[in-house]
Amino acid sequence: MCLGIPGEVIEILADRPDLARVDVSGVKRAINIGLLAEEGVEPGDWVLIHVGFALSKIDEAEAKAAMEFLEGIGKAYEDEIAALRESRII
Amino acid sequence: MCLGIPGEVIEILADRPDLARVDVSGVKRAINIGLLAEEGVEPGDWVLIHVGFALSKIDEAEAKAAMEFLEGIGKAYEDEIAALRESRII
Amino acid sequence: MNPEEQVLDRIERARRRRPKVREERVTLAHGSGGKATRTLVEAIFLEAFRNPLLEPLEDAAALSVDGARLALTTDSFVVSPLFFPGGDIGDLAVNGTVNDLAVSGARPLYLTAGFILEEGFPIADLTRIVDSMRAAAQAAGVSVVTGDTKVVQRGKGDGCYVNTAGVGVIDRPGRLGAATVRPGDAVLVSGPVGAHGITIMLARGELDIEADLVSDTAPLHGLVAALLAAAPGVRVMRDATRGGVATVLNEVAGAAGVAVVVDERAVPVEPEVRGASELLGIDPLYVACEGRMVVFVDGAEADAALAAMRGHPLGERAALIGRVKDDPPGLVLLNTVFGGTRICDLLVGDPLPRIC
Amino acid sequence: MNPEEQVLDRIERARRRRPKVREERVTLAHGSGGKATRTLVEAIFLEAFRNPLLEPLEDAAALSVDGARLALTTDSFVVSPLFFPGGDIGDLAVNGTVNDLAVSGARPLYLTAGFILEEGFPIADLTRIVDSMRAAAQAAGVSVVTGDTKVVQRGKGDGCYVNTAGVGVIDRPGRLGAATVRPGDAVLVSGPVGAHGITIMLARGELDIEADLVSDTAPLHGLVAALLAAAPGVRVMRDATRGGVATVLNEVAGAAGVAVVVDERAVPVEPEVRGASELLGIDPLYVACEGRMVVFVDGAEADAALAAMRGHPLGERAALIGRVKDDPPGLVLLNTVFGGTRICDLLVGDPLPRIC
Amino acid sequence: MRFVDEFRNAETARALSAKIAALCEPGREYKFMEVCGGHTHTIYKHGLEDYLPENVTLVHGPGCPVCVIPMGRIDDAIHIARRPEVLMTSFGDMMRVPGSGGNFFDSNAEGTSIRMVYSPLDSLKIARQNPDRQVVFMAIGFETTAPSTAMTVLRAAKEGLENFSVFCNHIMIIPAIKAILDSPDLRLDGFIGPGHVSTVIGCRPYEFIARDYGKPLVVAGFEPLDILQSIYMLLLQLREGRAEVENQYARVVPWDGNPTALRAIGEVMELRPYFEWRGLGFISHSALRMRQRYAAFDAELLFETPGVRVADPKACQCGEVLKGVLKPWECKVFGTACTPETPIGTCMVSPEGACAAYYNFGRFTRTRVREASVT
Amino acid sequence: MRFVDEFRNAETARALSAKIAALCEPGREYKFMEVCGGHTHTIYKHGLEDYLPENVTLVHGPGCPVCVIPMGRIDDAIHIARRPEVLMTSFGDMMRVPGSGGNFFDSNAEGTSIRMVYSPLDSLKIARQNPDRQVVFMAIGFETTAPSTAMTVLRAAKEGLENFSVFCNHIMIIPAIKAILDSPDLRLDGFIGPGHVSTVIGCRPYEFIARDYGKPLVVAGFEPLDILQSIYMLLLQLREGRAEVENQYARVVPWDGNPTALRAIGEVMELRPYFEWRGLGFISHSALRMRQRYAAFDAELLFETPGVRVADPKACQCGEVLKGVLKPWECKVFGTACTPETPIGTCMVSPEGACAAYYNFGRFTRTRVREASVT
Ligand code: SF4
Ligand code: SF4
Ligand SMILES: [Mg+2]
Ligand SMILES: [Mg+2]
Ligand SMILES: [Mg+2]
Ligand SMILES: [Mg+2]
Ligand SMILES: [Mg+2]
Ligand SMILES: [Mg+2]
Ligand SMILES: [Mg+2]
Ligand SMILES: [Mg+2]
Ligand SMILES: [Mg+2]
Ligand SMILES: [Mg+2]
Repeated sequence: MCLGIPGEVIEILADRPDLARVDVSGVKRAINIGLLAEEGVEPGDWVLIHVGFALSKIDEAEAKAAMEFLEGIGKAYEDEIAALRESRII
Repeated sequence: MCLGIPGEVIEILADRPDLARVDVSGVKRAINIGLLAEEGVEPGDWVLIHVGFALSKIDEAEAKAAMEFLEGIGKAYEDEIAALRESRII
Repeated sequence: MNPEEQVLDRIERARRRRPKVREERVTLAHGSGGKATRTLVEAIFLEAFRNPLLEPLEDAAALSVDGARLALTTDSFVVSPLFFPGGDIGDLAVNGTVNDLAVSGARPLYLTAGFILEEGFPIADLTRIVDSMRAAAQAAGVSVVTGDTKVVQRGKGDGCYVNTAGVGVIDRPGRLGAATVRPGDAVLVSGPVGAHGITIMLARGELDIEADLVSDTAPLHGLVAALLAAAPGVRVMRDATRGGVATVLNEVAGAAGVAVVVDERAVPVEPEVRGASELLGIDPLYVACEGRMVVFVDGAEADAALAAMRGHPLGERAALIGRVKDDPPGLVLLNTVFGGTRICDLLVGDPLPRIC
Repeated sequence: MNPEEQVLDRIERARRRRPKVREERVTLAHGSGGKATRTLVEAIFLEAFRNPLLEPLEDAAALSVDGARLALTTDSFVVSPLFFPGGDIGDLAVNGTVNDLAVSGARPLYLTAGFILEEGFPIADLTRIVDSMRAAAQAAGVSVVTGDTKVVQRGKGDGCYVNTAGVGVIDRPGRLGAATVRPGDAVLVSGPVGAHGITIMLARGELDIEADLVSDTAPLHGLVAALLAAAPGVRVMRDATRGGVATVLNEVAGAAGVAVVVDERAVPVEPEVRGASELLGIDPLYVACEGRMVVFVDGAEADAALAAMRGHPLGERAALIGRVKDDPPGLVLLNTVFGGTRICDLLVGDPLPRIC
Repeated sequence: MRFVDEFRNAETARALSAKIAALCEPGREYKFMEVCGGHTHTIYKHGLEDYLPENVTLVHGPGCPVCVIPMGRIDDAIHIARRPEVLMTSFGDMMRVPGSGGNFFDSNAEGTSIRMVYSPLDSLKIARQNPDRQVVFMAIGFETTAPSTAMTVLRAAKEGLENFSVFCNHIMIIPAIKAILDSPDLRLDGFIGPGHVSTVIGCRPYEFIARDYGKPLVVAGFEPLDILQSIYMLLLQLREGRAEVENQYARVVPWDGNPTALRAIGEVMELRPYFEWRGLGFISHSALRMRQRYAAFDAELLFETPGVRVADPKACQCGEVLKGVLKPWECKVFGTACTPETPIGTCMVSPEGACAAYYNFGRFTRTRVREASVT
Repeated sequence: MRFVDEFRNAETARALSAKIAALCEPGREYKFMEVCGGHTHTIYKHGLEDYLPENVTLVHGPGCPVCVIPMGRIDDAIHIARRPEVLMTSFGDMMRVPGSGGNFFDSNAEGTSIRMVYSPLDSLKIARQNPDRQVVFMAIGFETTAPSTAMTVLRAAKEGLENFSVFCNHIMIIPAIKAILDSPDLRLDGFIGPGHVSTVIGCRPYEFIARDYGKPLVVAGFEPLDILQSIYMLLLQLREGRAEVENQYARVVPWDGNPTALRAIGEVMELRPYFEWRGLGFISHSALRMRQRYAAFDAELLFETPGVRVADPKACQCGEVLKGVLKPWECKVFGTACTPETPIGTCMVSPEGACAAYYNFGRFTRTRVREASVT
């Protein structure tokens, strides 16, 4: 029910400034951006889509930070595993 | 369009005196007899049915007379043919 | 040729022209089994799919697969009402396909069953339909071996439509087919005509007509077997469904290029069928049966064929109803009860839609 | 057994109980290809018609007639809209039946065609449909040899429903069938999944979603021939129509009493199919294809099978997606992209009705 | 079937045929018009012409109400039926009658609901069953049918039904016969009078034909022997130099008609000043409309109609056929462009239309017929 | 797919799993509730529990709006839909939710028109396309969805649409969490906070949980790594003795939520004094209704509804499952009488319901899972 999907804004509809064409993996739909009126939405922005409305803008910096944290953990783990392997081989 | 079919009145519907059940060769239908209100219709009467209404009562005496005329012609013809045959045979 | 003959000649030429659907939209007449159906089938389906097996437009196609001689047929059933005196869409769907195989000279073996159900259709009704399909299949000695079910939204169907396709094996050597009919052949019908169509029409209840009538739906494979055993000179058999006996006669006359002359007095009709027909201004010759067939047989074997049919419970009231002549080719003529003669043509539109 | 195991055991027993339709009326779910469809088929159709040929509930029944080994199948097509990117109801109806024959190991030969037309249906649309049936039949090397047309009143149909039944010949010795699947077998899919179902859903226009997607409708007989020539160890093939790949996998797991374990990462899905699926909250594994098949093959021949499929234009993106194991029997398990494992069960109701 | 089968006896027909032949003067041409389409239908359906000598010709008159309905009225009906709330009913014969943009079947294919009924009372039933729809009965027919429509309206009024109305197209036989008699290119020797119309109007209204035009008229029944006998009676009058109205169909037709039926018509309907007949043009006082007091049941008042007069197709020679000037097959489009599947004129539509009857039943020549016997 | 695929990486999951295991104190049982049904769905769909140590248990909370809708409201909706002029629309999830006499599909099978829509705006489109029908949108959902409904009503008002209304069933997450926290039989170590609700309400409303109940809460995204990371963050708080509200999903959830969305809700809707939650009973100030000023769009005012409270089936233990007291499989009817085909409780209906998710995705034991790998 609370299904939300990230999509990239392609254009703001000229005749309907409350609607944006949004791309989800090559699929396009007009999405209502009225709930983001204050922040403003531009082509290239990523938004979270829920039942035909853009609920929030995706903060790319935050996403990057989250990924870095996760990748960091992954990297540390790989190093550990590698170290483990090496120790075994020896 | 002016299709009319003779049918035999089986009963007058108790709750709807303007309707009679009429039999046409074993097939039964309720027929409106309002157009024969003056003459009156009884079980055993034959009526001419047109688009769900009885248009007239069939006069059995007249029918018999017509048949007799036609059969008379037929009989005379047969006699003639028979006579012709006889004369040929001879 | 006198002027009238010239006109008639012109007409016959016009009738032989390639059929063309003039309507922009499908109307009920296109499904009635008469001229409009024929035009649609020839102008659209035959035109697109044309191949030697389809071309004869017989009840079933005769195939040769891997040395086996098979018959293949299909029919969809959209009868309304679904349940009627003497049967329901279920046994109709089985018998109809069994009959198309049987009259093609095949022994019916296997059926497919495709259901298109409308959202909201009572499961109890479906069970009843399927039960009577089972019973009919058992009676006809065939198995339903594969099937399909689709459900369409409310308002996009009418409860239940059933399609059956059937496969049979042709044991008998030689070919049956309208094209083999020739002058001198006898025309038989296996029993009283029109009971199915009239029963359906009355079962709708809109006409308020009561009659002790039941559909004639029945599987004809047994009757066909008895007939073929007694009369190897059978040319073609057809079950007289949509469009009735008159339509079958026209199809054969057209395909064989012969005249079919029928004695109206000889055509068996139940009194109630006649009564309802007179009341409604329709002709029983055009009313559908679902368990009656028309048989064309070598004139010399007419008596044997008739005797064989009468010896079978489904052919007790079989009758010799006509003869094949050479002129006028492609026409069906009727010697009327009254002693006159007239054409008995294809109907433009059947007055009874959705009878099967 | 611990308490959870006891519960799961109880559930498996409950699932093996004789199916029973609990609803009083047919709902759209009964036509979706998922659990409700299966219950309806088993509880009503199989129950009534039960015979050894029907019992396997394969795509086509395997028959032996007069020494010939035949496959017989049928499907009705009620897709809405009738015309969609990449195809229409016409080629769908031909390809669907060709595919059911092909995946049964038969060489498709002959089709029947039954039309249920709604009063008012444009003749031009009918012609277009019939033309694409002709083209599809030609492409698949099959002939339409018999047919039927019915017309129903406006409001009792949806333009045009088509039923096709098909006959093919089984040249190859040995039997294909879900029952022959055994642990160690490999599971392949012939290409990206779900394009047909998503295309249809978008073509309805109600979702206002645009995508460069076309239906995958295609005849699989050529691909099947190439596959069988290269991999005699093929156990069973199924075209992944209503209910998609997941439904086929479940059917096979159930029929063979094996576990099917699928690697989610290996299942090919077009980006647009994935995008639309995410947007709508559905899983491409359950979305219909009309030109894709799932193949179970002897594990030792997996590479040969994959190579053969990839060598055919319709199998270029074929993939090995899973393996057959012995436990838990009757279940399909998915190794997720994320590295977890879960059940991949039959759906109760398909979110996409009227896709074929 | 009683009162039916006895009048189809072939033996009697042969005898009567001999009598008829005997009555005909050699070399003289006899032309009788059967006014009623029902008779036309019987003649062709039973192959009755086989019993007539070559010099007796039957001319098919204007007495098929389906055949004379002008295109504009069909268009008007379809216009009414197109309203979403309207459910129209009519007799089966009407379904295929061409309007300028198609017939009722075509119209249904495009979305209207025009249903066939057996009786106008069935329309009433449909109205009761569909209180949310406006049920309009497309009424057609001569005086035979008008009383049924009138009785139905009276019943609707009594029940206070508010969703039933009649699109009235009832026409009258006498003005049509008069138009025929007054047409300059016509030569007829007598009339076979319409039996079922006469059950309502009786035989007296025909007396002017004998009196003013000197033509005999025999009111005839609808079985083939009825018609054959009527021809015999006409020939007898001619032989004896009489021109009278006679009633062959006395078993059904009372000399004075059915006064109850006439009163019902009079109560509900009134004369229109004029009405268009297909092929015959406008004929004054030839049709009926609903009376003001039944305005609530008058579809013509309740719904707007374009009321446009539509000219018949140029090729159409129905007028000549209806007047008996042309035999159906003499029309240039007969059987080629105009067939029952693709009628240009209305005479090709109704099974009672002269062209349809001839096309369906009689489309071959006498010589070939003689060969065509089962035995 | 960007922002999706990177959060499904199995390698990273394995690393995080090791970190999680390392954080857990041996012998201690950890119980975290994922409040939101979307999380429940993700957990089962991706097989996330395979990455958790045996002593970490996830409890599935009440955050599936479909699962908590009481039978009486379904009955009310069907009652409205039964009016011939009504065309009802709702999200697909609702179609199978049982009322006392069947679900929406059953109701459609009996004649109603209840259509699935992707967006409330689609209902508006349907209303424009069907001016002769009354289009009623059955609105459900937490604060995530309520703004969309509100915006749709505002648009309808702006357009002056007269045939559109909303049957409002929007509920609020905080009262539900509070009800859970106050339930006596509960022992939880922390909460996985609902990510998408929080895009609207922000993170502040959860602060009382940390402050008053001493439980940590991490607002989490919906990809499996999001959830795994949140569990890691919860365990870290526990290890460090903290109880705070943290935001794992900062890429989407602003700390203060979406004020425009909150204003839209406030403009169109107001608090109900109380509302029934399936399994949880009546919770005060837990739901929204339409404001008086939008009465013209309020289906509850426009149409009569029975409004009868229907007791849950006796066998149903959804309340215990929703509160996390019972695991789905511990319910006596789970998987036998209650299955997705024949749900007794609503948790078996929505793919986000705990019972349905467990039945569809997780219905086998860990030991068998370990065997079940493709390679
Ligand atoms: S053939 Fe056609 S156009 Fe000519 S008179 Fe007859 S109905 Fe009229
Ligand atoms: S198994 Fe069914 S009744 Fe039991 S808690 Fe789950 S949904 Fe409710
Ligand atoms: Mg045609
Ligand atoms: Mg047949
Ligand atoms: Mg057939
Ligand atoms: Mg048939
Ligand atoms: Mg199928
Ligand atoms: Mg079920
Ligand atoms: Mg298949
Ligand atoms: Mg099939
Ligand atoms: Mg198939
Ligand atoms: Mg057929």
